[in-house]
Amino acid sequence: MFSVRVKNVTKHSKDTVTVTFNVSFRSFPGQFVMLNLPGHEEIPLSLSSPDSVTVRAVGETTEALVNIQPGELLGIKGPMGRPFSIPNGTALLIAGGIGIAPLIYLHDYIIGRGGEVKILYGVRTSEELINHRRFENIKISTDNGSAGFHGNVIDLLKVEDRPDRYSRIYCCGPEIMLRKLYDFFKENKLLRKVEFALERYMKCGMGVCGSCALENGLMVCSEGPVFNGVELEW
Amino acid sequence: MFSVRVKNVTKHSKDTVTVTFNVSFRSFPGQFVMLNLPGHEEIPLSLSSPDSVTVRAVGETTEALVNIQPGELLGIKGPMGRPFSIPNGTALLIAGGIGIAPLIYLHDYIIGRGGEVKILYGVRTSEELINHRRFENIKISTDNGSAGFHGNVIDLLKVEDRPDRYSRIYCCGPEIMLRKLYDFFKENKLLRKVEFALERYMKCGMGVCGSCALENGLMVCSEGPVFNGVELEW
Amino acid sequence: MLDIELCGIKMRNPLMLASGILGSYSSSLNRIAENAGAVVTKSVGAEEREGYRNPVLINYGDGFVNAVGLSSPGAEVFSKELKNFRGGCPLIVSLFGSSPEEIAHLTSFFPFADAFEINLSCPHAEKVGLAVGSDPTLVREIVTYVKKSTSKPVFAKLSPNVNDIVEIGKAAEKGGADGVVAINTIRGMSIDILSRKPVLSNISGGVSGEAIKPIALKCVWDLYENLKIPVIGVGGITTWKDVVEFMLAGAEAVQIGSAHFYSYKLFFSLKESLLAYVRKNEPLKEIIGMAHG
Amino acid sequence: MLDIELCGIKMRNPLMLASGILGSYSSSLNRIAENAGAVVTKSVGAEEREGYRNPVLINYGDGFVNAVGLSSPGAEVFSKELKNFRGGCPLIVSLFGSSPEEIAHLTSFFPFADAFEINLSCPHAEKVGLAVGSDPTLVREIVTYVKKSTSKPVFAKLSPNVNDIVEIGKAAEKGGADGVVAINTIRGMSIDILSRKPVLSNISGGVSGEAIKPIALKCVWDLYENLKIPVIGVGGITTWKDVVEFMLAGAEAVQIGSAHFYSYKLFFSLKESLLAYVRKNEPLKEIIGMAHG
Ligand SMILES: Cc1cc2nc3c(=O)[nH]c(=O)nc-3n(C[C@H](O)[C@H](O)[C@H](O)COP(=O)(O)OP(=O)(O)OC[C@H]3O[C@@H](n4cnc5c(N)ncnc54)[C@H](O)[C@@H]3O)c2cc1C
Ligand SMILES: Cc1cc2nc3c(=O)[nH]c(=O)nc-3n(C[C@H](O)[C@H](O)[C@H](O)COP(=O)(O)OP(=O)(O)OC[C@H]3O[C@@H](n4cnc5c(N)ncnc54)[C@H](O)[C@@H]3O)c2cc1C
Ligand SMILES: Cc1cc2nc3c(=O)[nH]c(=O)nc-3n(C[C@H](O)[C@H](O)[C@H](O)COP(=O)(O)O)c2cc1C
Ligand SMILES: Cc1cc2nc3c(=O)[nH]c(=O)nc-3n(C[C@H](O)[C@H](O)[C@H](O)COP(=O)(O)O)c2cc1C
Ligand code: FES
Ligand code: FES
Repeated sequence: MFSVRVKNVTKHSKDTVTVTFNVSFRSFPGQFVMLNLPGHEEIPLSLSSPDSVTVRAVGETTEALVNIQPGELLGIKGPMGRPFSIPNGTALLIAGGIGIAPLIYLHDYIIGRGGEVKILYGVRTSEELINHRRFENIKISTDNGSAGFHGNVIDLLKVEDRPDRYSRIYCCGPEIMLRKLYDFFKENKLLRKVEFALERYMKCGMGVCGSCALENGLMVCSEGPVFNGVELEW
Repeated sequence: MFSVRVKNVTKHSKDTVTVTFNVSFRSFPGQFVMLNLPGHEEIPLSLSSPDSVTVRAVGETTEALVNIQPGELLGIKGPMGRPFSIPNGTALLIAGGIGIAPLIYLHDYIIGRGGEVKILYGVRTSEELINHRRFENIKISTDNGSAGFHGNVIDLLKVEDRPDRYSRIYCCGPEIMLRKLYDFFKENKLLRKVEFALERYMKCGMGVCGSCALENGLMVCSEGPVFNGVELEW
Repeated sequence: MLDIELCGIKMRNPLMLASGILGSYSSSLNRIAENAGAVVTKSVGAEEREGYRNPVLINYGDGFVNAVGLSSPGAEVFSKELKNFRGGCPLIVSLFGSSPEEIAHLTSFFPFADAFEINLSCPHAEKVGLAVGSDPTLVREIVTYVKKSTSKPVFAKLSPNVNDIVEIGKAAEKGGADGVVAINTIRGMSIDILSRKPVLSNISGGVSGEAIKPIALKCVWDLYENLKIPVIGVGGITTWKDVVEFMLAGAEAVQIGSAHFYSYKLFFSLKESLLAYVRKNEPLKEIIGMAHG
Repeated sequence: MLDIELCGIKMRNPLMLASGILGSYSSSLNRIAENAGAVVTKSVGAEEREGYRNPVLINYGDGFVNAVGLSSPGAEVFSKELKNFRGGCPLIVSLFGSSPEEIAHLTSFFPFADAFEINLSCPHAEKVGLAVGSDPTLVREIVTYVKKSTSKPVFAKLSPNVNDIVEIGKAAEKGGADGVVAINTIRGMSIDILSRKPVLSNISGGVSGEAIKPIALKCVWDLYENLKIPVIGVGGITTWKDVVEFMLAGAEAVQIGSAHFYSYKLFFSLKESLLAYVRKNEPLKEIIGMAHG
């Protein structure tokens, strides 16, 4: 474990911020850190860039983190975990809610290397949207129709695009959404192209305690959080 | 610690042998190993070549070692310690008794690199001589006159040679002899050219316990066993 | 050539998964069971227990300090989870509790277990851990009760945080334990010098991993010299050489925990390496205790 | 900025040489004294004692296992040796023995000592080591006797090989100890798998070095919480960060042993690094115990 200082906090909405550190990590998109705000729980958070996490308040620790001030100290373990693989053609990124966090990093990474990216980004209401104007090639869906496509991101996918045209597809969001995407891609025999960034309750974050085990025995913290569709047994 | 096997035992006299191992160590002349014959004490022994020690029976462990058989296992720590420095001209080696052991290695090392070496080798009686015929440029002294010069090696040095002609002088033998050589070289203002390989009772052999401390606080096991004349305070 | 029989349990090799490592779900146990000689589950208690808040594990270079705590879903829920265990190797259920009756009652939830291990020794759990395991009279009583509750072999897992581990081992033996497991973790902690606070949420925890190997080995050595029942060695085992070292010291089998940090193929690799060893030497069971006298 | 006062002893920094490391001769003590805050000698007893046969020290990667044993030239001879100590820093003489009277008698040989440390805790010396240090009543009595024999500060060096180090620490405090030193080495051993024999001639020894750091730190933490007298921390300290960690845990000073394996310039380097630390922070004495509550 080592400590970093908060350099900057960017507020996206009432419950979501991006916390930027004073150091940039050697890392890849899809990797996460175990972040410890002293006095609170240590929690896993995906990197949304080499020097930031983007976090949504859902409980005690994330709440505290959303209200953190520049200059404060954070304990960090990582970056760790298996990252997304790099596409060799156009990439499709499918985000649900705060699932956008690691995909921001992936997007910037691919664009920075001259690649092409399309994003489908679903949220419940337009207030949840994070900074979506920074992305060039993006389609939005909202459950309540307050912005973009009215419906969920899977419906958007079906009407908007032909997924087989992409070299690789990356999904991150609530598990219920991921499972539906899994079914959809399985049906369309595209699972091999698809990568899912999963979340599990994590205790050690080091592959030792086993609390993040998947149904097939794989560990999310040390063997994920990114898994190829064919590795999952859903 | 690791284990080696005895490959060969060459008997030089009734109490002195060279034990050759089945492995050759990356090492330099003047370095030693802590050698442990299971069931006996661990003792320090200079390497007499990259794969051997030459040992004289003076007590329990050395006694056992002189009677060891090929195939037996030995525990080894090392090679360790500061080696002799390499001369850039003709070298003079002065050995007393079993002090010849590390000088055999030094001799072969210098000759193998095209250098020139002269040896003065003093023993009590001719029976103690180890393999002296293998050296080309050697003078011998015996306390009882049974071979070579009649007298000790310091008297031999005085009559035989002008030490200032050598680029470096290396001494190994009983401490009483080393101290006399020290005085002689100090008087002749040659100490800076002279290296002494010292012995001290050693427990840990790793520079931790302090049982091998010299009068000036230097540790023979970790900072020696070879010291330049000017480092000593005799 | 690696097979052993431990208190009547046939194992294809002497390598067991230590309790608390990858042992909370059948899915991970199934995976480890493909190569292990036996697996021990995470310790389970009567009721659901939260364990400590994160952070619960530090890697300090020479080993780990953990304060996962005796987090447990409770015996009933856990027994349901373990029904998905596919039986790739014997399953040993680790139990904890604060009284002999409480612990003995737990065995009834796990009729499918091949053996039980009593965790007498968690250094950082109040009342149910070390407090229980450092009192010889209580240890003896607990073991007696648990033995009465089941016909399966019962192992007592001992702590090194005591004046004399042999005294506790003997108490377990007198209570009727079929074997002892040594050691659990050693009390320890770490402080972050920047925030100037203990790193673990629970302040202190238990040290495991390579650092504690010589300490565990000495406990195994002493227990082997003084007990008649089998000793199962655990603490810092990482390579096949460590396995051989523990067996020479007297361990009939070994457990491995922290080293899974390095690889989940550990049991496979160790098994292959040990096979190479026994091909050049005697079967493993013949070297047990050979370093003595 | 690093200076401290430990029970009336003024030290230029809180870095002390631990007993048994480079501490058998004045020549090496003089050398270490150039940069250390204080030096502690090798433990000395009444009579000459041989210690164990070689090998006496193993480096196992994460630390050391030693069974040097309480080798000692005897108090009279050692006091002559120590007369050559040049006084570069305070000199603390470490004492061992098997009875209160025996240990108390030793202080008279060292009128020039600035303080005494009682070694209550050597894990591998029969009768004079741990056997003495795990009995609170005996510990209290020893300290009482030694205190009566001298006007100099007396420190009690504690072992981690006990149920509860705080209990022993309190006994020393009640006996009148001016401070406690924690910890001595932890029982351990190593086996050579080729010769199939214990590596140390004495079979087992004591574990020291980086491996034991979290264990020592926890002992210091607990002692600081429960005693009123100063705690001196020792065990695995290698870098300046370790020094800060121990002081945050409550150590007023620290001792360093095994890390001299890495360099004899250790105290110089640590001192320089700590100076850099205090320039950016408060004086060292102000951080003592800061990680608590
Ligand atoms: C690999 C990974 C990457 C993640 N990346 C992000 C990210 O980039 N942005 C973001 O906002 N969130 C991310 N999360 C989720 C985030 O870790 C949880 O929201 C956070 O742990 C909740 O903590 P809390 O104390 O605020 O909430 P709590 O009050 O503890 O719980 C709220 C919810 O979070 C879940 N949760 C609690 N602790 C954990 C834990 N240790 N691991 C996983 N889930 C937990 C609970 O089960 C509950 O559903 C990620 C999770 C994982 C596993
Ligand atoms: C750096 C170094 C290199 C050496 N190289 C050689 C060599 O190449 N060949 C050789 O024959 N001898 C060498 N010696 C000496 C050798 O180590 C001793 O002869 C040996 O340790 C004696 O052990 P023993 O059990 O046979 O005798 P013991 O019965 O133990 O004692 C006999 C004599 O040896 C001395 N001695 C005992 N143990 C040690 C010890 N651990 N370290 C130093 N002296 C000790 C005793 O003080 C006594 O004078 C070297 C010593 C040192 C320090
Ligand atoms: C993260 C973690 C959790 C543990 N949980 C338990 C447990 O629930 N029950 C138990 O008896 N031992 C538990 N232990 C102790 C281990 O089973 C083992 O005794 C100890 O870690 C030493 O072995 P190792 O060095 O191979 O890890 C745990 C250890 C670790 C590191
Ligand atoms: C080789 C060696 C010899 C020791 N001898 C003594 C001794 O004589 N008296 C004593 O109180 N402690 C002795 N110790 C213990 C140390 O003083 C110290 O408590 C322990 O090594 C932990 O500190 P470290 O990790 O910095 O070495 C010895 C330790 C070693 C490694
Ligand atoms: S969180 Fe412990 S194994 Fe993944
Ligand atoms: S033999 Fe221990 S310091 Fe040299």
